Amino acid sequence: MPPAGVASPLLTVQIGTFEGPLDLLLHLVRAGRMDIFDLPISTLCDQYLTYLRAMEEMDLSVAGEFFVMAATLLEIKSRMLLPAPPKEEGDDGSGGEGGDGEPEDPRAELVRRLLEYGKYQGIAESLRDREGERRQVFFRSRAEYSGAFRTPPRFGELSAEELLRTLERMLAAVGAGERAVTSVRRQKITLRMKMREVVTLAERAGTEGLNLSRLLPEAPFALLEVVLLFLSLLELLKVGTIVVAQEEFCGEIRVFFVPENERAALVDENTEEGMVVADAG
Amino acid sequence: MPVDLPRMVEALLFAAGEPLTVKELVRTTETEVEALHAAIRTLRERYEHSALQIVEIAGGFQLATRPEYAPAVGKLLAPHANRLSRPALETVTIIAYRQPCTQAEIEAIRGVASDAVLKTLTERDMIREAGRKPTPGRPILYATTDAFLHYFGMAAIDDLPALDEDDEMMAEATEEATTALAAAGVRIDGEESSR
Amino acid sequence: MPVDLPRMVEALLFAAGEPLTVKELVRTTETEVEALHAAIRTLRERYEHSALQIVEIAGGFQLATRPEYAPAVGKLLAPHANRLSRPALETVTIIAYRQPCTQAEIEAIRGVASDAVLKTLTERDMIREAGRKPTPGRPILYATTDAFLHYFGMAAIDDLPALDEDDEMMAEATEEATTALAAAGVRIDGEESSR
Repeated sequence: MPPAGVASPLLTVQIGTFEGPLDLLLHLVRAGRMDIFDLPISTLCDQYLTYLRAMEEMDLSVAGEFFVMAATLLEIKSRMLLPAPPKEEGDDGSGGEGGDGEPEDPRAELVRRLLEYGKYQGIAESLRDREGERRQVFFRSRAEYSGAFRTPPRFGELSAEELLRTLERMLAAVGAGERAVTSVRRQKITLRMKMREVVTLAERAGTEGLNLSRLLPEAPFALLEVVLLFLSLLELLKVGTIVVAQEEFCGEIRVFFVPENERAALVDENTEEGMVVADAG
Repeated sequence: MPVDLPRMVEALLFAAGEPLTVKELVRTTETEVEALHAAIRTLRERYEHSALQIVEIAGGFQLATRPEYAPAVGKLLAPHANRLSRPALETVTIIAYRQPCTQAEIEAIRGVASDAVLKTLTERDMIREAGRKPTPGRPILYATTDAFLHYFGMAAIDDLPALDEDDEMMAEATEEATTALAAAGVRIDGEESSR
Repeated sequence: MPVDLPRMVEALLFAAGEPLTVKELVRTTETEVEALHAAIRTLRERYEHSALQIVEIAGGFQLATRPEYAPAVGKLLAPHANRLSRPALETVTIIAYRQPCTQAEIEAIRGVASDAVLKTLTERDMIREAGRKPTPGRPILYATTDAFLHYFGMAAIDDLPALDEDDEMMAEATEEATTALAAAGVRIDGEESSR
């Protein structure tokens, strides 16, 4: 690494990347190689105000905290210029805690805050490293559980009120009210659900395609479900989300998912030569 | 330890958590199909002494536990799997409030096929068959069980909290749905005959 | 191949998909704590030549891929959630060291308003509410979660690097804060032993 990182810190740092006044001050202290235990408050204050002005000029919305800190810095600066207050009790008026005994350095509180904040910043950086290391490692989500191991239901696992809430929720979803509207809406939702299922399965099957028989519900099925399946296939074909192919008479019908960026093209090809198999290479 | 192809496949199968096709594996590892198959063979040998195995499933490969460990895994996961799913909860709610009722009536309210859920609920002893409805097709009637009462912490079915509004709402909703479907040319009451 | 304890643990760690505590493992395998630790050691040896590893994280053990395979796995899986922003990282650091602590305490250290960042951290499950401080206004106290430990790959909260206490001012400030909190009935330092 190049050793000369000190060069002109004021110019190299992007304005507006500071999280708050303490962050900015710490930057100025470090970049200016200032002694934090004997802060050159006048220099620090000037640099801080320069930054603040630059931020304003660039139309960055400067948070109120920055101005509060500017006032604090100016106050400290002025107090540093005053001669040490006479040794009188109760008249100290500095607002600091050095009430009894020797007067407190006006910079003390600021230094304490900078040190404390700086510590957490340092640790945050080391956590940033851990974050990076951790991201190199992958875990696995919970395995599918088949339910092959039945355990007896536990007493009172759910309350009876849960049943009532469920009922109310369902009734709200069905929407007891204008009958025509209700039923139409419900059917639409169901069809949409079926469509989503078809798309998900077809997409997962990828370029291999999905056998239609896999989409059919199992043996004692509800007629409604089959009807909805075919309605959704028709709809999805129409909008080009899927294409279907049957390679031989009475053979398996296969469903292919069409990625969004290939949809328009496919519809054209479709009209020209019948069946097209998407190849998302 | 070098990053070799079998281990790369191992990491992928582990992290994916679902079957990976040869195509996906070839693409991700940037290798040839034959090399990939060889890698899977090597990996299978390495896993011979493991509780895990590489299974070929649904057109892909997947890492899975060996059947011998199913009891242990079941003991760990069953408590989570044990809770009623939302569809199951909804279905048993309908049955509880309307019992005895048919599958068609349940489906008319839920708006989705309920075969699987009725099967689960029967297996879990939450519902039972309670005769047949004397309508065409003589569909099965379902009712809740004592285990159902137990699960929901009730002493008797009378402990079911009452719906504030008139109970007719529910009946009305069912009727509406049935009518609408009938209008759409879908007959739902007769289907039970196939069972 | 016999069903031995290390393999049983292997199957469990694989299937769980989240860190399993020693307690959970002991209960599920019906064994003793020492035997379980021995099994984990054996398993670690067996996994020495694997792309996978057993990590101690968020209070438990979990199977994970080794970092060398990150490029391959990253190519297959959707990338991890976004990294924490700098404000979020700093805020969660402060909470980690001073927990439980209030928004006002955090803001006093950071010198900026922290509403938004606390919301983000809560949404990302990094922090949780841990009661209320018994002071006027009863402000919410925040603490870190297991997900926080997991996110940073830590086994327990005392994996955090030690706060450098050598300069007096800092130590003093911490002490002051501790005393103040202790006076308010909040314990912050004595908790390390529990994990």
